[in-house]
Amino acid sequence: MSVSRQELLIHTIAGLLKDCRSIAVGASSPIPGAGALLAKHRATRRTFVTILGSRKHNAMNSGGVELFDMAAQGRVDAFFLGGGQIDGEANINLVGAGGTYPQTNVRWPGSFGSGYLYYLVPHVILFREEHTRRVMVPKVDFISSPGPRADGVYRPGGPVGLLTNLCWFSFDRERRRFTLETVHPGHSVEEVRDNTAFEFDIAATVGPTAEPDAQTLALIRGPIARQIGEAYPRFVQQVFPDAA
Amino acid sequence: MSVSRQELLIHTIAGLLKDCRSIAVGASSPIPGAGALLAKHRATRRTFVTILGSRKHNAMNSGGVELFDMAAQGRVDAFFLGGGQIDGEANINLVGAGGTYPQTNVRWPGSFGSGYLYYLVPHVILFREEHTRRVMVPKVDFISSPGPRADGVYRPGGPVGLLTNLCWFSFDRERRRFTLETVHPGHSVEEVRDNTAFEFDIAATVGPTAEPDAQTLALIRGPIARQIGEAYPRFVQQVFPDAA
Amino acid sequence: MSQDWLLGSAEELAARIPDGAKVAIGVDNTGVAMETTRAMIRRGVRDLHLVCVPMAGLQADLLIGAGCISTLETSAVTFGEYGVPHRFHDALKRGALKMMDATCPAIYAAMEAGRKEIPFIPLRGLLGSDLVVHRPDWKTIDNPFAPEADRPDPILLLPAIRPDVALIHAPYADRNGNIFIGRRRDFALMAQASRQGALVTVEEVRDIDLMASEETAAGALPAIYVEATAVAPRGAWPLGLPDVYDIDEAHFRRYGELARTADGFARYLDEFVHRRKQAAE
Amino acid sequence: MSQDWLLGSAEELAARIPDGAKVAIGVDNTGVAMETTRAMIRRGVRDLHLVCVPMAGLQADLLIGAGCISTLETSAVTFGEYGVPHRFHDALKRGALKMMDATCPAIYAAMEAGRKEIPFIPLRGLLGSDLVVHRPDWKTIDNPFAPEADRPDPILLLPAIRPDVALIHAPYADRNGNIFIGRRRDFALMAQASRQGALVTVEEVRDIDLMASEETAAGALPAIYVEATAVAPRGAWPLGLPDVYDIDEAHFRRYGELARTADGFARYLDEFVHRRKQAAE
Repeated sequence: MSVSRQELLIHTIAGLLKDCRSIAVGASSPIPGAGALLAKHRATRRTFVTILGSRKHNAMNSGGVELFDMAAQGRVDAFFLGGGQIDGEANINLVGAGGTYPQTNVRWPGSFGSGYLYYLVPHVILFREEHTRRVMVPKVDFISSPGPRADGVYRPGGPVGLLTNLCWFSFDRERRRFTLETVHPGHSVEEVRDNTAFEFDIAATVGPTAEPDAQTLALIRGPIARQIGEAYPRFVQQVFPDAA
Repeated sequence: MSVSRQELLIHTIAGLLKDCRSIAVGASSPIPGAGALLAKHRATRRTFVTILGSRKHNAMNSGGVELFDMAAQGRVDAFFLGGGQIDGEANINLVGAGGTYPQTNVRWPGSFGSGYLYYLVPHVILFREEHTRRVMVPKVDFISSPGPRADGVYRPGGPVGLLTNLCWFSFDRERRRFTLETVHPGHSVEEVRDNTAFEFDIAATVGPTAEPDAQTLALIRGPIARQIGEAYPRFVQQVFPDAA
Repeated sequence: MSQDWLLGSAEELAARIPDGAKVAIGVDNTGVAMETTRAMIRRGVRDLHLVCVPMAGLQADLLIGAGCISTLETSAVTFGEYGVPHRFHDALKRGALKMMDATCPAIYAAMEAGRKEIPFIPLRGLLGSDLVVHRPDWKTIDNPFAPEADRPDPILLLPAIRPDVALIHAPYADRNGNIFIGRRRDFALMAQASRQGALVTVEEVRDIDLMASEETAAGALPAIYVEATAVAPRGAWPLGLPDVYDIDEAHFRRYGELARTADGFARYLDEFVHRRKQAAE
Repeated sequence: MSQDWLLGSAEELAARIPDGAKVAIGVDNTGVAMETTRAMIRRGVRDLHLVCVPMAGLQADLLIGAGCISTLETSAVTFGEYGVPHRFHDALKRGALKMMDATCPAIYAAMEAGRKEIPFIPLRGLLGSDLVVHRPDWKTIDNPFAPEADRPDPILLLPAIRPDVALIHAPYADRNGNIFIGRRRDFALMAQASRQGALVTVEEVRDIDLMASEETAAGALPAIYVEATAVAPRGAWPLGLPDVYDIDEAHFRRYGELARTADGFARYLDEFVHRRKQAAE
């Protein structure tokens, strides 16, 4: 049974979320959302999943500020952030590239909640599907949110690693460096190296990213696809047409 | 037609509230509540009355903090405060008297919202029925909230005057002094002086406090009494048995 | 759906409150967890820091009289028309209580700061009040955003309050553990600001989902803020629960009479608090 | 009951927004006042400071393209899957916009400070972000409540945001001018923090009283925060209104195509914004 890229990512994310009791997923994030729902499905204790844009998967009722207050209270264990650029110290840029701010050559939407949640949520998973030297840069042009650093700033949270279309890097907050842990089936360490413009370490044994078993695949393609379809109908139509 | 003490006070309060668009009334305040409802009844434009303890007369829905935030926003034009002690500089004490704080000889409930609303609400009406030297003291034993003073503190609000069972004093925020303006029918300037232990000025002409006309009395005894009965059934039973 | 949040009784809720905890309670007659309060007294909890949001009445007087409280943070203690809180007055006079007198909006603002996990929050008012003199935990600074640089603008900073738990009694929980609170948003603030969350008693559990529609979601306390819930019919008694039952006025007055003296209060405890424990033994 | 709060049209609401005003708007598809937005463009309002709570999309792009905005305070401008906000990008490149990039919780916290009329509020996070470099209105201090006196605890202070008005579109108003917002509490925050209050369009006015029961009161924006209201059926179009109608996807995409160029945008305005004005003249 062949496993799609999306299915592999959903499965990988669910594994990363295994011990999280409360998971929040930002806008435009169908794969993290599906991963969170899969983690919840497997959890033995009550797990809260809040998917922005979903009404059903929403633990909140006090307006947009509530997610941020919940994170500050310690009630969000995991969140996802991306970046138009990500560098080797896990700084992320969601604002723009080139030129001189604010007149950047490229302008992305903006920093959203990154300048806050990145400091406070214990398990931030950096998730960016595109894995190219354009995205994985030596130094971001604009720091929407800085990676962990020893600057005395209150920072109970931070990144656990970076998941892309090619691989999974863990992140060491003390050493401020990514380590390549697994490479997705069909890709190679060389390919990761060629497409990453920042320096990173390589684990002693870099295995292939584990694929979901048949039972998990059936779960993803059935109930999980249907659940995420409430907030992301278009995604499900394209990726899981049988569940749409 | 004889006018009761409560009717006179309700009528006087309604007059003081004439130009207020938003009036809030704290706990245990049936007479101010009735005065506010009378002012609203007579207003030509939309008037908001919030009576703590009433569900019907309540412009709010966000919890107890909302009254205070509304006041800070400039959305409360008038409020009522009392005091176990009130002195000639309009300092008020709702905490206790005698002894050494916190082991005072007498303990009252506490400062409630006075330490905030007194600074922010433009028309604070000090309302205390008991007019004795025990209450109207030269200097309060504990300042729950200070009267206006030139200390550079942000203070857009403050007291407009003091209404008691005997009289109505206005308060001059610059001079920090009360002025006796009217004495209730059946009482005298001498009586006020004998029962007030703080110094105050006396207006050039101290008239009798105006009594409500027949139409107003009918309003107070009918619809206003019935309305305030929702929050204060016992008060209405005692004072307006016909409306209970 | 796992209902691991649903405990068997108020006793089990009370067991989750360690000695020395900081406990938030609401205003009498808005939905006060009196059965949990009695369970706490039966269990003999000690040394609590009680945060009254923003003031207290019977619930606080009972806990103070039973010796559960060492610190009282409140804007007022009042029985309204039902008498005088003698156990509070007695403890105060004996010096048995660390008293933290406040004003209502200061307690709310500090709780809001706790909800945001910001270390402090500025608040207007208060300067020149003797409240400030007796609250060394509050600090006055010059507003760094004052509009005129040469004209100081003093303002008070309050440290955040993060209670350990919040105690609530509500009409019902839904099947997922969301609690109906209506517009009594103080309960949401208390639960959100608390580290463990709320310990809630309810009249009943209903097989509905409050979060399923915009209309009902707005009046819910979401389950994520609730540590645990137990069913306790008439759990606010002798206080009232809005829309469900009224205050038991005769009982409240009787309490006020008995609680005038330490002996009378002990008899009250025997009859109305410990009796249930004896019955259970 | 006087209904002096009920105006005849969105044009009358727009007339209450002076040039130079600070205007708060919400997130696309939550209940955005698009008809009021079009009326503002028809009226030719200028020099607005737009505060996006906490981000913006079509509504902001339209106002920017029409030259109504001089300052943009937001955490993001995005059309999501419906394309790219070209008018925003164009104005930014031309230097026609004072840009105040933020992060969502900073906008919320500053609005909460505005609601309390406190001059500033501290917030965690942010330090070390380039956002701070470009926001001279934010100040870093050492937390005066740091647990360890010898270990500085830097924290950011944000000045309060008090908009002049907040723009909202909602399913209905009740007979007293209370607005149904359900759990979209952002609208309450926006209205409360605003000096004048909210300017609201609704699909309809219903002859009910939202504040009459605990169930419905929780989902209301109380009338005291509403400066004025007008009925505007499908007033959020082409955006959606939760539970009432969906987004007009085809129209949104068409906007995205036309707004690529200044000419195309002008044609869009002619056809979909000014047409109504011409029809009325």
